[in-house]
Amino acid sequence: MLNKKRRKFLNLLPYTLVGGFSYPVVKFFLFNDKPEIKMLIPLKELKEGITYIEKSKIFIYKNSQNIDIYNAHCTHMGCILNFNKDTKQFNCPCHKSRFDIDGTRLRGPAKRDLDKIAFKIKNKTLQVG
Amino acid sequence: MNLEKPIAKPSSPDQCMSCHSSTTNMDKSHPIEVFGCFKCHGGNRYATNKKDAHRGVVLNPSRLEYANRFCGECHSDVVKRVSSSMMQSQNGILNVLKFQWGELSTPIGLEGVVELKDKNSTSLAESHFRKACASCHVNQHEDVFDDKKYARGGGCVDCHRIEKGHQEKNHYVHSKLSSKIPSKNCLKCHNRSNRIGISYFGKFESEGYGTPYKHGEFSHKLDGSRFYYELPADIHHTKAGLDCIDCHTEKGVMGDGKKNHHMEDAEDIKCNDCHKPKFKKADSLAVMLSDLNGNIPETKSIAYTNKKNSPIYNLQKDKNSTKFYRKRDGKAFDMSNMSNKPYHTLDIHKRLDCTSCHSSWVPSCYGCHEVYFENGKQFDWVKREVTKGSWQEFRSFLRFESPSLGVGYNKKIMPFAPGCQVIGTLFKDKKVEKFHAMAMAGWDPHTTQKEVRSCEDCHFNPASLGLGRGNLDIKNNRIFFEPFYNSKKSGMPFSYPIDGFVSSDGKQFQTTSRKDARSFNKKELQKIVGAYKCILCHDRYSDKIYKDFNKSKILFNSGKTVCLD
Amino acid sequence: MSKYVAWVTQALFIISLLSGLIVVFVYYPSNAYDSVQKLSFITPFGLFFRELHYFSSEIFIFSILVHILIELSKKEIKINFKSWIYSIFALLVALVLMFTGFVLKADQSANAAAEVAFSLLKDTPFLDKFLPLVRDNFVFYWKFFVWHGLFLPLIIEYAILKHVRKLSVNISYFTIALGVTLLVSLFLNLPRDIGLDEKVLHVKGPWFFWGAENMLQAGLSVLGINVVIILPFLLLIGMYKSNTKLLKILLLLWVIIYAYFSV
Amino acid sequence: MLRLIVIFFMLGLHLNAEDCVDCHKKEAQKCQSSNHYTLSNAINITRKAWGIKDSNVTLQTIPHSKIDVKKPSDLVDDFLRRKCLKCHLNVKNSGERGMKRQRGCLACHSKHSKKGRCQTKKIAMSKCLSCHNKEFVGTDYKGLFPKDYSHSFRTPLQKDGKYPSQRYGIDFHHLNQDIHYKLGMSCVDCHNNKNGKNWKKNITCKDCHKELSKSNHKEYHSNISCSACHSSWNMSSYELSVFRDDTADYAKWKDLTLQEDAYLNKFLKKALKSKKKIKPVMPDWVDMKQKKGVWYSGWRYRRWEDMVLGVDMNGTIKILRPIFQYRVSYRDANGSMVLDDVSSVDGKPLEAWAPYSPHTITKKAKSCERCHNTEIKKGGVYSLKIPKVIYNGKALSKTQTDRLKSYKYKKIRAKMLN
Repeated sequence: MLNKKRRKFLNLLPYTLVGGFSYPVVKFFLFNDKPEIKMLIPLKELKEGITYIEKSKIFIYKNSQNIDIYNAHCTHMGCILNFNKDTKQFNCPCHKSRFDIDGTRLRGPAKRDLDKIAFKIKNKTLQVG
Repeated sequence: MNLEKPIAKPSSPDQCMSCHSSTTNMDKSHPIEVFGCFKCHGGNRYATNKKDAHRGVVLNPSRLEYANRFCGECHSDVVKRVSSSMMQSQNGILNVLKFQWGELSTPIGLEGVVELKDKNSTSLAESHFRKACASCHVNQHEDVFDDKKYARGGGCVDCHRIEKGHQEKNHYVHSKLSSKIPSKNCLKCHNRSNRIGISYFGKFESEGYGTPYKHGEFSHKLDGSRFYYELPADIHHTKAGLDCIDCHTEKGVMGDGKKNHHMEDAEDIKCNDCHKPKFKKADSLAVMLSDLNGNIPETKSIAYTNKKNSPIYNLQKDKNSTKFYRKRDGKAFDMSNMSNKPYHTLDIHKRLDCTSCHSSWVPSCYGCHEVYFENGKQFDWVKREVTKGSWQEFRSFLRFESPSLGVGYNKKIMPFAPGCQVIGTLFKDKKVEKFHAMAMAGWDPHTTQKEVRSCEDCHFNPASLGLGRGNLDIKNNRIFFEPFYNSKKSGMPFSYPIDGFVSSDGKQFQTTSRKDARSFNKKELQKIVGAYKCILCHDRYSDKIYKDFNKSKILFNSGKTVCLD
Repeated sequence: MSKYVAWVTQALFIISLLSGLIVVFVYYPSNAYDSVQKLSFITPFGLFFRELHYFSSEIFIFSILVHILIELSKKEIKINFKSWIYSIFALLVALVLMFTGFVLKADQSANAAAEVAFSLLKDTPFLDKFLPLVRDNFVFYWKFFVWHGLFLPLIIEYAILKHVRKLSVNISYFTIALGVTLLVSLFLNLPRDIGLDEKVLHVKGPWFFWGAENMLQAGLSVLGINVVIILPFLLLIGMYKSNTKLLKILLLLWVIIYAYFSV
Repeated sequence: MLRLIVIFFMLGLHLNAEDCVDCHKKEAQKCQSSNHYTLSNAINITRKAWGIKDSNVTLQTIPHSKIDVKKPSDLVDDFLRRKCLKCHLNVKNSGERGMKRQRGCLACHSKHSKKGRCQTKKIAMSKCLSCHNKEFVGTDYKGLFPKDYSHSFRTPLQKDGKYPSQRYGIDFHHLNQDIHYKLGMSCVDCHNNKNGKNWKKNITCKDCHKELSKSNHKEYHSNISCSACHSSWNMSSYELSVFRDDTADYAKWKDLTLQEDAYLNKFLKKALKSKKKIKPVMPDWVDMKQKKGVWYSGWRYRRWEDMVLGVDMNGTIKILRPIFQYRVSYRDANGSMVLDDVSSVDGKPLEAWAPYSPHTITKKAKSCERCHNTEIKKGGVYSLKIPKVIYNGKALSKTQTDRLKSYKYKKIRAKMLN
């Protein structure tokens, strides 16, 4: 009787072990540490032109046709860009990279255009992330 | 055994933010979300418990011993330059002090603070340096200052920090660093000795009365126990509100990597760099600096310093105007060039430094009585501990009017003031010893005015000539001078007047702070005073006798020109 | 009794192997220290698997020693000479595995241990030729990683197979081994990683090298150290069907002396 | 021998003014109308400066200050009584070095010698200087210029490392001495009753120096006082901030205990050392009672080489000096600032400049430039050198200042230098 029970238990053991370990293993392998930006902005609060959101470090560019959101970090080393209203360019304070208002790289050392951030518009609200 | 770790959804590459989530950015160039904390502060960037995370953390990574590892990872060139700069080593001060006190034969040689660090010296000058001068260098420890208001040092942050880190209601404000260094940071140190920092703002360190009393308290405080009174401030301040960094270039301040002996070797900017500028195409450093500033437009043509060829990126030439931009806020001013009027072009004053005419006053602190108590105890700023021997400083009197003139380090004529007139008394175990090391020094006092000193103020004022305060007269081309001050009776160990740099027959009483600097000699004195009789009536530079003054003198002496009837 | 210990030892090895298989996914030799720290502090259950890997391996070594002790206490060694050699070789490889594992955590003590190992190799005649097997100028930990993660496990598995002739994964021994490991890791902590920037006066290698370290400090030459390290293996080899009593006493003496220096 | 007996006899007696008056009735009468007795000059000039219009009081009639203070003039009598009038004939002196003297006639007419003390007709200079020191004519005759208050000016230290002992409660710079002093003359050699002159009246140089040799005395400088040219330096003390504090707030004065006031120095030292709270009190030197509140003072700055010229009542050009440019503060016992740095009343600054004769005479006159080239810069404290209120005189007229820079002067001067 006892022996039988023990045998039964022993038969179940592998499944228990695999079951018990599956959670940590799944968690372990599915871990993703990429930062995310999440925010909601009512559309009417946005003015035409460039708006800098200090909290999430993004530039929102709104013109008559559409809206673009750029990551405010330079694609070279990550300094926060200054927007020059006179030249309508983004100046990097660190290594003099320049980006146009539509995010295209004008001159180095940055090698890419500005990173664009995906967003949705729902109920007259801008949803980032 | 730890199973699952608490993880802050990372807004930075480090886990530090899971605790320090409220910390704000230091500046735009080092955003936390890109740099994290670890890059600058070390420690364990992944640990989420305080103990592990803080292991090896450096609170102030800009201290020069860490800067190489942290700041220097990107700014290695600057860290290297600052580490060997004069503001860090103070070799200028140490060498001049030792030179003036007779411990060195030339005012150059030693390395400065670094050299004294592990040294037990018996030298008197070094003792004084340790206990007084060494409190001010870039890498001084801030925490050794009792009064945090006057704390100096800390490495890069000594200058670059514009706001100290502090906790606000619900977030921590990280120390704000900037390349737009406010003048008050410079003034943490540059307010003593030659006092250019405070002179520039029209403050003259006063006799210490604290008058007038306002609301029952002393007014016009400089710091703890020092006071000032108002004098005309430098025109660059009054007219344009310029800060120190508007003129002083990055190379001039942070060093150029070379071993400089004196301030003037390290210094980059000169008056004519801006007032008689040479424009060139902006180089990449200039563009970067103007981008970093954010307020100064990028232009193709900018001025460069003559000495080290550093860009003065805030002095720019457009098609039809020359504009000087204030770095603080980008405010533009029209640049006025040095005029081509006779006073600037005539040969008679070609040996004059700009400062000799345009500096209206110089803080002159006569008679620095240094008292040394061998059994006293005082803080050693190099070792950062209390050691034996203490110094106390006394003085005789202060003046600001009619600065003395002499031949300066650049062999040009410039204002001189005591620097330093040490009358030392050493209280040793059983005996009292005395020494004196009287010296004058020439420097740009940073009290520039558009109006210049009058002709007579230089040509017939004994104080300006370096003779001291007293009564001057000439008869048969001989200079007679009777000083007011009686040094012997006033307890000084010498007989010449304490404000006397040179005797009326050209004998130099006091030493200077440089090998080449000196007082006027007999010939020069006679030439200067001798010209006075002409100046009396011919008091305009445009006067034709000055076109070729020597020729005019010959003509006059031979009776060919008549002036007096 | 000996049989049970042997099976548990084998189970411990498998646990170590499996947990190693997991942690290897976040280990980057080119960014070794950071990836270890990231594993221990950020990755969910990362530290759990690291501890599992660490403690199972440590207990594995201990249980091997226990296993040897039990076997040597018997009057006769029953296996054939070939598998006797294989088993001693397996012990050696296990220790090298332990050592490479120690190096792979890439903190200051690991770096120091690697440096010591390099110099030991360099100063030993003949063996110095094999230095390039572990040393790499570009990615310091790369070769250690390959050895520890690939070749040494294969080699030791082969040696174990030769030693036991059959590989049995009995679930109850496995459970015991797992239970012991979890229990130990519940009460003990991983030795702390010494950050690369930290200022420490003294770093130590893995525990089985402490004796050698102290002997080196006491003035023993590199050659002497090599002798000290190799001696027990030689003794073990010599024990096969010879005057075992003397060799046993010698081995015991060696253990006592080494333990004395280790403490 | 007889003399000695008389001296010893005198020593035994304690002479009072009344004792003298018994015999010297005439002199006593004369004395009572003298400025030495009434001090009306000093009192009234200060009262006027502080905003009392027609002031005419003497030491004997000076009132007490009002309790209810609203403006500086309500406090001036208190200031005078406790800060200035320390040196009248009947005051019991504070016993500082150089200030020991008796009261009444013997304040001047006594002499200390090795043999003892006796009264004398020939008044020793030390007696005069026991009052005529500090900013005033007197010590300047010996070439003394008071040092600034802060302890950092107290040099050189004595052999035991202590501060130097002061004379008249102050330290001095030693400048050029008066030539008369160098030649051994004392105050009374000039300021005496000889030649039938009342010594209340000022003696003039011309009384002795009748022959004026050089031409420029007569030709160009006929209406200028001798001292304007022949003094080598003069006393210019700019802006005196005075502050009566009725609260016990002493800590900030720790470097400024020396304020040319021996009582205050002692008081502050005691108060700073003591753990108990010491009440702020200071004596009224007229009625010799302790009264609440302490008067502190401090200068803006002082110079010996600066000169400001003006014209006195007789139209003679003289050197002016500020006595003084006041800024008055008063904090009452409750700690409220009744007067907070008041420097003018109804637009009139609290100042008084007056022509004076520095007693720093040299044989060789100043060079012409020291008067003819004086230019006062404006801005900052420079402007303190421009007199606004002048007593017993006025500022130089436009023609006079123009003449300083005239072509005629330049020509003559150039000729002299050639």
